[in-house]
Amino acid sequence: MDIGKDLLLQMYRSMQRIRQFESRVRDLAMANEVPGFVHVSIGEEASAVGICAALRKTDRITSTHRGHGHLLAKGGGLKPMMAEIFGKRTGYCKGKGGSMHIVDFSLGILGANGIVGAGLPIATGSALAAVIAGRDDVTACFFGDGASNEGTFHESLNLAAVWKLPVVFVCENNGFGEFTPMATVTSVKDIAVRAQAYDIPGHIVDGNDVLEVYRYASEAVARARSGQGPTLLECKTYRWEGHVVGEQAFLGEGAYRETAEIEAWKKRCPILRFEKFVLEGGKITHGELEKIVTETQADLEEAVAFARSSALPDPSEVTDDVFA
Amino acid sequence: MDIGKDLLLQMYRSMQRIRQFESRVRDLAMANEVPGFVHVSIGEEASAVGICAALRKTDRITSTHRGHGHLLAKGGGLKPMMAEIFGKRTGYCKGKGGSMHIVDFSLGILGANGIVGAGLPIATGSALAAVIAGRDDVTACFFGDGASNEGTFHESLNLAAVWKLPVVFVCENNGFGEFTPMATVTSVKDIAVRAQAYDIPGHIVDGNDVLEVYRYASEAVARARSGQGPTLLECKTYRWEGHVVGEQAFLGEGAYRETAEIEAWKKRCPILRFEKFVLEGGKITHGELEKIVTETQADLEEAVAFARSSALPDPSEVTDDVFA
Amino acid sequence: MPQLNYIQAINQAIEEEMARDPLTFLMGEDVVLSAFGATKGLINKFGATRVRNTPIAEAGFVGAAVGAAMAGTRPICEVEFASFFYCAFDQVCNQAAKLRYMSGGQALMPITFRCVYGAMGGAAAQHSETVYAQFLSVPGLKLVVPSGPADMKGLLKSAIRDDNPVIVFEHGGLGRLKEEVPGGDYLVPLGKASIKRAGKNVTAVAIGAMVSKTLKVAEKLAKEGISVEVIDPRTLIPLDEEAILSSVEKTNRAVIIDEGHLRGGAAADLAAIIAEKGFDYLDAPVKRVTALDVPIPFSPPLEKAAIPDEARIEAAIRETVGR
Amino acid sequence: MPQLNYIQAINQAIEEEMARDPLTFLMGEDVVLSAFGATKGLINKFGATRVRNTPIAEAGFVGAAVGAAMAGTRPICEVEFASFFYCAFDQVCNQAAKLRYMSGGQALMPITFRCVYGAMGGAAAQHSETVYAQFLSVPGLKLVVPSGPADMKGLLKSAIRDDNPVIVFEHGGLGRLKEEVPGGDYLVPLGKASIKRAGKNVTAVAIGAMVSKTLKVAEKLAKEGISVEVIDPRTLIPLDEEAILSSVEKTNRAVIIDEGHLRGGAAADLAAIIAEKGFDYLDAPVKRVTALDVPIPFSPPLEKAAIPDEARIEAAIRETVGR
Ligand SMILES: Cc1ncc(C[n+]2csc(CCOP(=O)(O)OP(=O)(O)O)c2C)c(N)n1
Ligand SMILES: Cc1ncc(C[n+]2csc(CCOP(=O)(O)OP(=O)(O)O)c2C)c(N)n1
Ligand SMILES: [Mg+2]
Ligand SMILES: [Mg+2]
Repeated sequence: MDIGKDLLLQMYRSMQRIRQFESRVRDLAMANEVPGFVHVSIGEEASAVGICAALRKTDRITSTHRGHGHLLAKGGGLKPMMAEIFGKRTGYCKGKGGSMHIVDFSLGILGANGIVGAGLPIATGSALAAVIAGRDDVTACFFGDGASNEGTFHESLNLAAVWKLPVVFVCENNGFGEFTPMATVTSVKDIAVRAQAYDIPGHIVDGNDVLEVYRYASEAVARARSGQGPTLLECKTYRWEGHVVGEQAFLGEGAYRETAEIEAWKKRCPILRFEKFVLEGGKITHGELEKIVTETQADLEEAVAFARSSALPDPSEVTDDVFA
Repeated sequence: MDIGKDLLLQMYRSMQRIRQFESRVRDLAMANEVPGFVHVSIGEEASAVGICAALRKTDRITSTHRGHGHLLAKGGGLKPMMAEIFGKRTGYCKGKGGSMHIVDFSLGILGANGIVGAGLPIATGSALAAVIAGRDDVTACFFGDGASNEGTFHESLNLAAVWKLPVVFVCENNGFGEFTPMATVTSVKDIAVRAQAYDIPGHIVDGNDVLEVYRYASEAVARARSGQGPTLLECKTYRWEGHVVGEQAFLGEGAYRETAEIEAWKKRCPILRFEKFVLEGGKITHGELEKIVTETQADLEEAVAFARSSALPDPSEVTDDVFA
Repeated sequence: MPQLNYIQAINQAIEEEMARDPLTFLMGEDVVLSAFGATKGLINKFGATRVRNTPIAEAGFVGAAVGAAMAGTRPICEVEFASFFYCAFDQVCNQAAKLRYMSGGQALMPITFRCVYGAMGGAAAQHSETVYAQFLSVPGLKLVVPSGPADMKGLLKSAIRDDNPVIVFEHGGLGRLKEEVPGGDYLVPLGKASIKRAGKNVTAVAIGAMVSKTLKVAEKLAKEGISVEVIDPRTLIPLDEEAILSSVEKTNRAVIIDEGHLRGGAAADLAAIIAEKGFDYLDAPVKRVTALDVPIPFSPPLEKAAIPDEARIEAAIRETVGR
Repeated sequence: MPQLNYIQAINQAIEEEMARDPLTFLMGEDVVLSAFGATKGLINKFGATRVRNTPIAEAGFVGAAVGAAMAGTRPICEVEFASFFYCAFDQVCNQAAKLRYMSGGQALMPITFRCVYGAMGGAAAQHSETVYAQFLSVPGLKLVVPSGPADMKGLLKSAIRDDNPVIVFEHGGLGRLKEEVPGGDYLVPLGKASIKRAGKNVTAVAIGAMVSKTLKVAEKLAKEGISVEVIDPRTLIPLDEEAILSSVEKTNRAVIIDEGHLRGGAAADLAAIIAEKGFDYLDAPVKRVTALDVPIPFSPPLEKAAIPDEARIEAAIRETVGR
């Protein structure tokens, strides 16, 4: 499958937006400039971007507590996202949701979710809605290796399989659920194997290779759109940062994984790999990449400034939007 | 594996007790002599008996809403069971539980359960207790094909697998959940396949052949007892009666399955097959079988008389046993 | 007007609303054949795409209803027995109820949940709970407890048209209760109580299946000149506080009759409201007639002892009027 | 006496009870490293058999705790955040709570559930609920809401020794609260309220994290001669009605302060009891200071507006005393 230059540039910009956004949010959280629990996805950019690159605007996604990357990859705006994380009225959710609950219906982003495994039935229902409404929109469902042990994983994949719903289940296997190594709580080495329990395709994907993710995603999305039902994709990846920003304060350094392991994965950085690929292939020039990096930095600065200068919600807004 | 005569006779008696007990309970329910929802397991005797024959007294079982057979096979008494189904004070649960909630702790019967899939985590925990207490007791967990679509199935098998717990998961696949054919709501043809999602052994078993069930059960129980972890057994069987006694009244006859299908399965009656096997093999005489049949009939008459003549609970007992 | 029973009223309401809006669909366990009959025959009118038997997987299909609602359709999701909601509590309490608010008002959540609740004779503890009390403290949900066929039709139709998650509780013992039910577009608004019987000595607020029991008691006491005003809130959220309080202002006495439990139940919630906002009206404490605080037992004499009967309702009203 | 904080008190109570009974064990998500620190280090003392990290599968491991308890062990089962109980509601409400009763008293259910609850600053709606109100109407459960380190130790130890399912609610905002905690076998019985401050003008019944806030307000009002009696029920089930009612008999006024919601909350439950059994004592309506009936919002000013603060507590007490 040949991937055009525009798409390559778009993927790169998308990964840069995520990397820079997450790094900045981490720093802001460490500096206590943003409240609440913050989970960042640095190192996992390729799966979010590779999957969403295979989707169109009317397609939908569900995300997780570690959702900034997914949302940005589906087109989420830096400003309303940053403002929401700051708890400002100009945020996507008017400050009511925060980092774990960002939603943008206009982009088909049904939302990050604070409950592990909660996105799977919601994505399944979103796919069901497409069938009911007679549309060919596809829903992509992001979740983690830890979530794959929740009952909702089982119930959702079975339901989507028997009803042949247009959904792509994307397990981002970063090897840990909080501070617990996946192997100690998961009975299989590869989550993709579990597809067999639903008689649907399951694939192990290099989650740090955005192009491989994109190829598998395109196939799964086409399958779903043409009414052949769900696919389970397992993107093997790794989170460079802690489970939650600031965990070192109460766990100490290296409490549950070796620095060497982290360093090894950093060598497999999805962004560096992509740069190497496109530069060696002569597809894209160094200057073009540079331009994207600096443009993104500027955009991010704007977003932070926007968030900082935005007003906090007025206490009187606390009772708005409980009911339609 | 050679099965001794005593065990064969015991298996036959056990199947007879179930068949006769269930038939009688059905008639009593049709005659409105017993209250509540009654689910009988006529036609499914071989799985209950084959599994429990491989267990010892200190081993434990969890059962379902269709649990009479399992409880009888584990040694449940005809009298206290019948009395409970009648709602009498002399019943196993003093009339508080009824058909769907019979328990006998002294026999390791942790209970029938009115919630589909609820037994799986309980059985898993029962197996965990053996590990904590340093005992080698095994727990067998009965559940249906419908229950295999519940999240508790997934969470329990994963947990039992990662902790290598001494539990045997027994799916009695009778082809239906209530009035819904299994194939229309289940993404796999064979539930046993789902064992692959937990990297544990999974076997398809002829659930109407008590000896085959016994052989698979013995292997799975030995495996569990020796610390090698759980096994999933799928016993293919069929329920001759409706999901709930009296369903014809509101569904009409043949609402969701063909009489021909029922007749075909009756030809595969587990009791007739067993009789044919032991008689042809000359292992047991016709007289010996006859004796068991008539003795069981007498025991059952006694049980019904006992239940009928027992007192109903006094209303004042309603507040007993909420807390220890 | 045609006589319909409680189940037929449900069936008619769903049929009318599904005919009205092609984005409305029905899902749940065995909704095609329908054990209780509420959805019988709908498959023939609306086909397999809009009438779906689900696997036995409450979290999965209730969560799917949430996703389907957010994605622009209007699910009617049946959870056979109210206590099976326990298997999908996250989907109802953390997702359906909260996502609109958490998204700053972006999400619409037009889901109607239906379930059978209450003691219906030997169904035992896991099939006899009322459960609505456990949804009362979950902001974002609407709770509907119809006491008869006409209210059922009008309230269920309003629930299906509502853009919020609404849970409709159908009492398992009322199935055959018959009354005249208006045909066609008969809507009962959510949040309006119904005065089932006017009276002046005491206000009896009765919920769901307790309404008919309380009316019988009121009938009996009337003969002795004790005039009982029987109010059916019909919806617990939103609650028609005004109707209840103005009745208490008139009678100066209140009794709550609910099949739920005493501690933490709907009766406690209503009693607290009356005792606070109606404090100056009250000449007697607000009595509660509820189920005993035990799991609902199986054996008939025990079940009867556990849930409110006419004798207990009568005694409570007499005691309250007597003070 | 040594000073311990709330978290250290939990750790000490569990360590002492696990040392005391070899059939006691600990399970939950990340209990080995322990994000909040409550179970830190226990793995080193008791080993991997008795200190178990579970998969993220609440229904599975909570249900396993139920089975383990029925089979003769004594699980201490941690559910990180109270709202994650929604993923295991059947196991708690239909199984743990009911199996003893349904089995006619055969089953013992010695489980201690632990969870963090309440608003702790920007955790948002799915991580800030109080949840205990939803267990109040489930007969068979005991509910413990300790307001400080000493009570935490004594109540948690009693909970672990109790043969019934007990849910202990640990407020996420109290972690660093320090006080003197008796060493060794310090037990606080379940069902005994604690008068945190004696007073005569009004009874303030405060739950969990609301106790310290209410004490501050009482302190302030004392300077103006308004004498507030602050009662901490400590356990909602069993409830020390007598302590609460005799205080109200003395003060003739009551205010309930709870972080849960107004509709269907614990405050409604307590208010209904006081209003009924204390009717003749009351000179003013029982006021409730609770969270607003909205999902708990993320943004600090909104969260602050949603949950009770000292200003609202003070206003409610003044209003009640002023009547
Ligand atoms: C139902 C539920 N249980 C537990 C938690 C606490 N929790 C938040 S994130 C997390 C780990 C999730 O692991 P995984 O699914 O692999 O996602 P990752 O954090 O690795 O991206 C846990 C246990 C939760 N939010 N919801
Ligand atoms: C959680 C839950 N959902 C639904 C039900 C209603 N129900 C009772 S039995 C049953 C069918 C169960 O099917 P299966 O597991 O195959 O067992 P079988 O009845 O065939 O023996 C259903 C849906 C229930 N009791 N519990
Ligand atoms: Mg992970
Ligand atoms: Mg079946």
